[in-house]
Amino acid sequence: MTDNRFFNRSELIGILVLAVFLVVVLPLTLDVFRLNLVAKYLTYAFVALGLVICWGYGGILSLGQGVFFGLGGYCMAMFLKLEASSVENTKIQSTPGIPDFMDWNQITSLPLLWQPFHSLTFTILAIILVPGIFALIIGTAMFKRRVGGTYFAIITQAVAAILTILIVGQQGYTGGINGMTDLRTLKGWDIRPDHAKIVLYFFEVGLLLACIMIAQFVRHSKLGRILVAMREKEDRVRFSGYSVANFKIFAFCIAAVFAAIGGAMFALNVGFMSPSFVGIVPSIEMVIYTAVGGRLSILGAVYGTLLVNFAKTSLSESFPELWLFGLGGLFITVVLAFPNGLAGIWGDYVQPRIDRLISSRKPKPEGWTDNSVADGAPAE
Amino acid sequence: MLVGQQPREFLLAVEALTVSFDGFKAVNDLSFYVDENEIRVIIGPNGAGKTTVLDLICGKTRATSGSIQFRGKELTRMKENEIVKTGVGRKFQNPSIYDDLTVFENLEISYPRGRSVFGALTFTRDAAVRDRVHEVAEMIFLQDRLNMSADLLSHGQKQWLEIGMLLIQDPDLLMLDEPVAGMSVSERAKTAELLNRIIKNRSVLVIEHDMKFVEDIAHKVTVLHQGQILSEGTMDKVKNDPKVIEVYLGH
Amino acid sequence: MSSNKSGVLMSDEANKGLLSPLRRKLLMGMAAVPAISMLPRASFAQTPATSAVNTTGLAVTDTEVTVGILHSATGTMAISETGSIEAEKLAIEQINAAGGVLGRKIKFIQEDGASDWPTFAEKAKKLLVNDKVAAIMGCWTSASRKAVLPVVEQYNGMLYYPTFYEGLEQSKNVIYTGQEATQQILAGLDWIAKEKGAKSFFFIGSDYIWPRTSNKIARKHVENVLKGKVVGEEYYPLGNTQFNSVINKIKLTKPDVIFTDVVGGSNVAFYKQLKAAGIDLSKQALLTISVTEDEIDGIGGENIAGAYACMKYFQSLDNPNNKAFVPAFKKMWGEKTVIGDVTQAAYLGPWLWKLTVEKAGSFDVDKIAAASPGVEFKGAPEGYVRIHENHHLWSKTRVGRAKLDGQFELIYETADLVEPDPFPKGYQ
Amino acid sequence: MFGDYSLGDLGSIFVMQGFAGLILFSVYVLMALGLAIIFGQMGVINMAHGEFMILGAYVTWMTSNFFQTYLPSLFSGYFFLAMILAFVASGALGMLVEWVLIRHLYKRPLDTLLATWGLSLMLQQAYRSVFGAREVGVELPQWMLGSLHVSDSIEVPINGVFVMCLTVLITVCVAYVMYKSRWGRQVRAVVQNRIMAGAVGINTEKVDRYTFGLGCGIAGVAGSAFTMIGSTGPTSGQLYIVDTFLVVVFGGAASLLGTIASAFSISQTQSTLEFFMSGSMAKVLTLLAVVGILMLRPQGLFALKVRK
Repeated sequence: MTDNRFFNRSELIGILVLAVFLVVVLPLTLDVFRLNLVAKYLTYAFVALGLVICWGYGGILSLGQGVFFGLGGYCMAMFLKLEASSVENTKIQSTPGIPDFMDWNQITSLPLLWQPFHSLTFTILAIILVPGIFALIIGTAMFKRRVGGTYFAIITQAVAAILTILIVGQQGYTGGINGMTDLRTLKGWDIRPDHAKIVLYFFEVGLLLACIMIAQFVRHSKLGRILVAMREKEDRVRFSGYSVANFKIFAFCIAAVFAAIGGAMFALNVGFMSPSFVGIVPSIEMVIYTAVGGRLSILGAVYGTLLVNFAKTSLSESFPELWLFGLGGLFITVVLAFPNGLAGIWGDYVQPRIDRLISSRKPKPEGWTDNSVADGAPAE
Repeated sequence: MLVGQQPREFLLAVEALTVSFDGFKAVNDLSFYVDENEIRVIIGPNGAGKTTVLDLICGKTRATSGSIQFRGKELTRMKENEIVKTGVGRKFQNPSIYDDLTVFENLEISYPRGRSVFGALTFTRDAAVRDRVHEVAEMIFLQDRLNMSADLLSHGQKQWLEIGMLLIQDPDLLMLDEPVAGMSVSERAKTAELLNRIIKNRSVLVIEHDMKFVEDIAHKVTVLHQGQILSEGTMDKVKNDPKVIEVYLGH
Repeated sequence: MSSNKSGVLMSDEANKGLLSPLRRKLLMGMAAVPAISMLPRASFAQTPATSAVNTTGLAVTDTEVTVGILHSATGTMAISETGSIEAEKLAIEQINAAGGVLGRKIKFIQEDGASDWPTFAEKAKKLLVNDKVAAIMGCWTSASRKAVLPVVEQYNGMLYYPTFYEGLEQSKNVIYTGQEATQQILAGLDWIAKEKGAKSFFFIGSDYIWPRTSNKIARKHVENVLKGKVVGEEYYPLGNTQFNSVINKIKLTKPDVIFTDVVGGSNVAFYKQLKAAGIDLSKQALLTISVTEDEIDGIGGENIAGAYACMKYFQSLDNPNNKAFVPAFKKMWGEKTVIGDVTQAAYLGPWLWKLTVEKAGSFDVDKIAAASPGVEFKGAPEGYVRIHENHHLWSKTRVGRAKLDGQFELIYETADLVEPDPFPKGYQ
Repeated sequence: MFGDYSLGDLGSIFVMQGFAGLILFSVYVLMALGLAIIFGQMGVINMAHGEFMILGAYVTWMTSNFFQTYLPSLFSGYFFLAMILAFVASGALGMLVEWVLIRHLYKRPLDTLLATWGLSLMLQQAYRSVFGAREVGVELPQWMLGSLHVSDSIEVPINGVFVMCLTVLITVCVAYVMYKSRWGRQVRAVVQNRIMAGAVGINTEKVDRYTFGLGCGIAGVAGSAFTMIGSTGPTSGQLYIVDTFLVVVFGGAASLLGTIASAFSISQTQSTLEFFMSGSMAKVLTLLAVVGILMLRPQGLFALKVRK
């Protein structure tokens, strides 16, 4: 039996290939600048990963993942900003020791909400819990009342709009539309130089692989199968004795937490956080990363994110005025022609050829790749 | 508390049940009682409210007024999944199975363990689960199709699979909505055999149009018409009830 | 990472395609620019060795020097930033036609910030790290500048930033060619208070840092210096298109002056609705610090005629520099193009950089930063400008009245250059 | 805050404020009508709705330029022609989009969201390439500018009245088409049961295409009307999209009456709040209220109660 609670054999190969690609191939072939770009892209991969569980498996399309990305990112950024706003660094201000944007907005002491973010432990907990609890509240309110599908998508979109206006409007506390810029050190360790970027990159890849394992675990658990079942026949699941709402809330929360981790890593890697990630446009773009990778494919989410972002960067470098056509076209093509994205193309065209190549050399029993045979039930 | 005083008498007691959709009363002041181990068939013309009654019992539709007591518990205020946990299982009219999962996984999901979020995460496919799934699969004639994706099954096999999914829950009250509709003659015979086997030790509420089938299995028949009971009793009794004949053959 | 020559060559290659049709068009236009002769001119003979003028590995060869242009060509800000891109390209072509910088032609690499602040930071980093550009002409919104600032400081780049902005900032690595808030606002308020005898002011702005900071400074000035009263202060989200409620409040409070810093598309809605509500700008004084000729293009002259704008440059300025600049700009970008305050400030960027490089005799950023204070540009379309110790410009404040044809009529200008004061005492 | 003002002032301000609310209401209804048809009747989430509106605005701009150059004597009436052209242009583009894109996605409503988002990006870039990145100013005929002088303190903006009249007219037309005409019955038949409608001889493909075209055409007219009060640029359409969807969803997707009621309540809430607090906070509170109510009542204000 090649299977366990995390992956079957072919998935293991896939994860290893991805790990080698991220840990060995990219760092060897890219300079630090490009590697840091990859690190930035990978922060979106966390969001895409969450969307695979929430949207791909659970069928819940959230157009507000930017909210959670933003909450995670802002929690991290608040900690970093406080560290960067030491009395020494800010002596030019009328109130030294508070973040610069507060000073510009006539705030003379650190707001209560900010106080606990002096502690890294609290910050890390907040990165997980704030978005998690927020998702729990939204999810409970919506799913217990059976709001689903398009309605859920539109309401999450409105939540993203509300949060953006709030962040922009409360600029004394949030940095407004500028966001929190000029983040410098983490516990005294400068996050800006190249060697720090490399360390952060590997740390992030490690976190991403950990999240992939969590996603794999969820997928291979009965909960993963219930999510699929729910997407198809919600009533049947309900009348098999499950509280459908609870499962949806779980999927939504885990997606939110993944997004928040991505946001926190973004703040670390890029050195700032701004409301432009919270809004509707980035949230929808994050959905498209998932769609391009294949909404049912955990690894596809990572590849999809990388592919779209590489395309975006290189298109906008060579044809700055045309990349929207490319991006728009990509959306349409994927939805129309490849609803299962890269993973679908792989599964439909590439995998069968590889299988044929292998099986022509050494025949395998039917269905050995099928994860559902895990129980060792007699095959036909 | 009228109903509370006769708890042990009936498995299911439906009293003064009414539901209206924008003024239209699909079920109107309906009362009936089902005994332990009784097989009750509900018949009636289209639009009589048969499916709505099942919807009301399993919580899919909320009653406007009235009560449904199951083993003394009031179902009208419970959530669907709680109703299932008290021992009510329901099969839908169209086969309602998970096409993207295998037969094994379909049955496994209905296995009554690990129904909470945490439980589902930590659920292990142990020997007890496997044995039970194989046992049920054999009962529903699908033991050699366990690893097949469910969407490849024939219509009849899908119906059986759904019945199997209920069996694995081991409910005290089994509600079946047209279990033999759309089946071939041989499948129909096999289904009757299946039903006769599984109705032992539990009560069954069946909606069915096939009179031959009804005669085969029913202990008692309830005839619904326009959301109300037209007639109730043994098959012989209702077959000769002039009101029933009027409804079925009249006009 | 230290040499990265191949990267530079590649970007040069990529650039040729972009540049050549443009250059052809431009050179034709250049012939008709007599004013070029008045512009400071580099001597062709003097081409110092690259090793002497470039000690930090910037993209400087014996014949060329590369700079970056970083603005939004896409997204919501493209509306505003297009003019800056155009002005910078014009300045670069004129400088090249006049012999370049230290005998080297300027090549530019254009990057799209896509109206997205992180993208600005990413592209700035790319320009500095990968392309090793000698300077960046770019950014428009405060937010994009705030995003780019840590990058140019970390990688020691030079940014020429064109927009009038809220102040509260000063960096070795930035030259601010637009006005900071006090330069833009105070003289205008003084003028309108004196001219109209204005005592009560109603502030309305878009909800972000620049309008809020500007209004804060304006409020202090109105209350402490002019001894007037602010009867209302309202903010609307960026992109808001419904202003009827605030217009009603204006009608209720009957201020002597409406003071606005609404930006972008909201402007169009605001002035159209103001006009429709029967507020006649020839009777009701309105002073804006956010509407330039660019915005009027969208608003429509008939909707805003009579309003006062407080800027440092208007397309209609009557001086020899501007008389040469406007036709050159139109020749390059089309007869219908208009030139606003920021467009002019963007035009200053490449020129000031060239002059500073020549003063310093080097492309090195540290030397440029040190040489910048005191650099004068006599050919500026707005007139004479000079770089202050704090890397902002000395420039005049002007008040213009909007006309039906979308141009401003110069009403008032300060007698002297106004000193830039990004951290104004008593206004914080 | 009212202490300083006379009773007469206050009275006229309330009148004006009520009128401001009515204008906002008209704007919301105009925005939402097209979407109510497309989303409410067809279940398609058209994220490019704003771009269809902006197409109408650009058509108006072109018409105005044409009249200024070639027919200056008829300029005062160009707006009516412009609206018709806007309807035709947006409607035709809508039908094309339906044929190329949407018809493949009827069974996947969430995917229409992604595809139309892609479409909206492409349209934005197309506008930018064709019309330039700058906003264009649409010149209006003189009679549409200015206001009607009712009393010294009450002025009624003419373009506001115009938008209101237009809203009423279009709403009546849509109501007639959807509820009284034979074609409207066909649309509703297709919505309720596509297969059955096909079986009784309704050309469902044609009905879909024209319905989508109608929705987009109305968006075009709305865009044309908005040149009077808003800006016209490549990305202006995005400003409207969240508001529009919320109005439709809040009203209960399949109900025209619901859309109107929801536009009314949202606009009145917002314009009242705006009077007491800053525009930003008013917007936040209004959106929060809408989201909150939708959480309590997910089916929206008006929804048909049906047995599923």
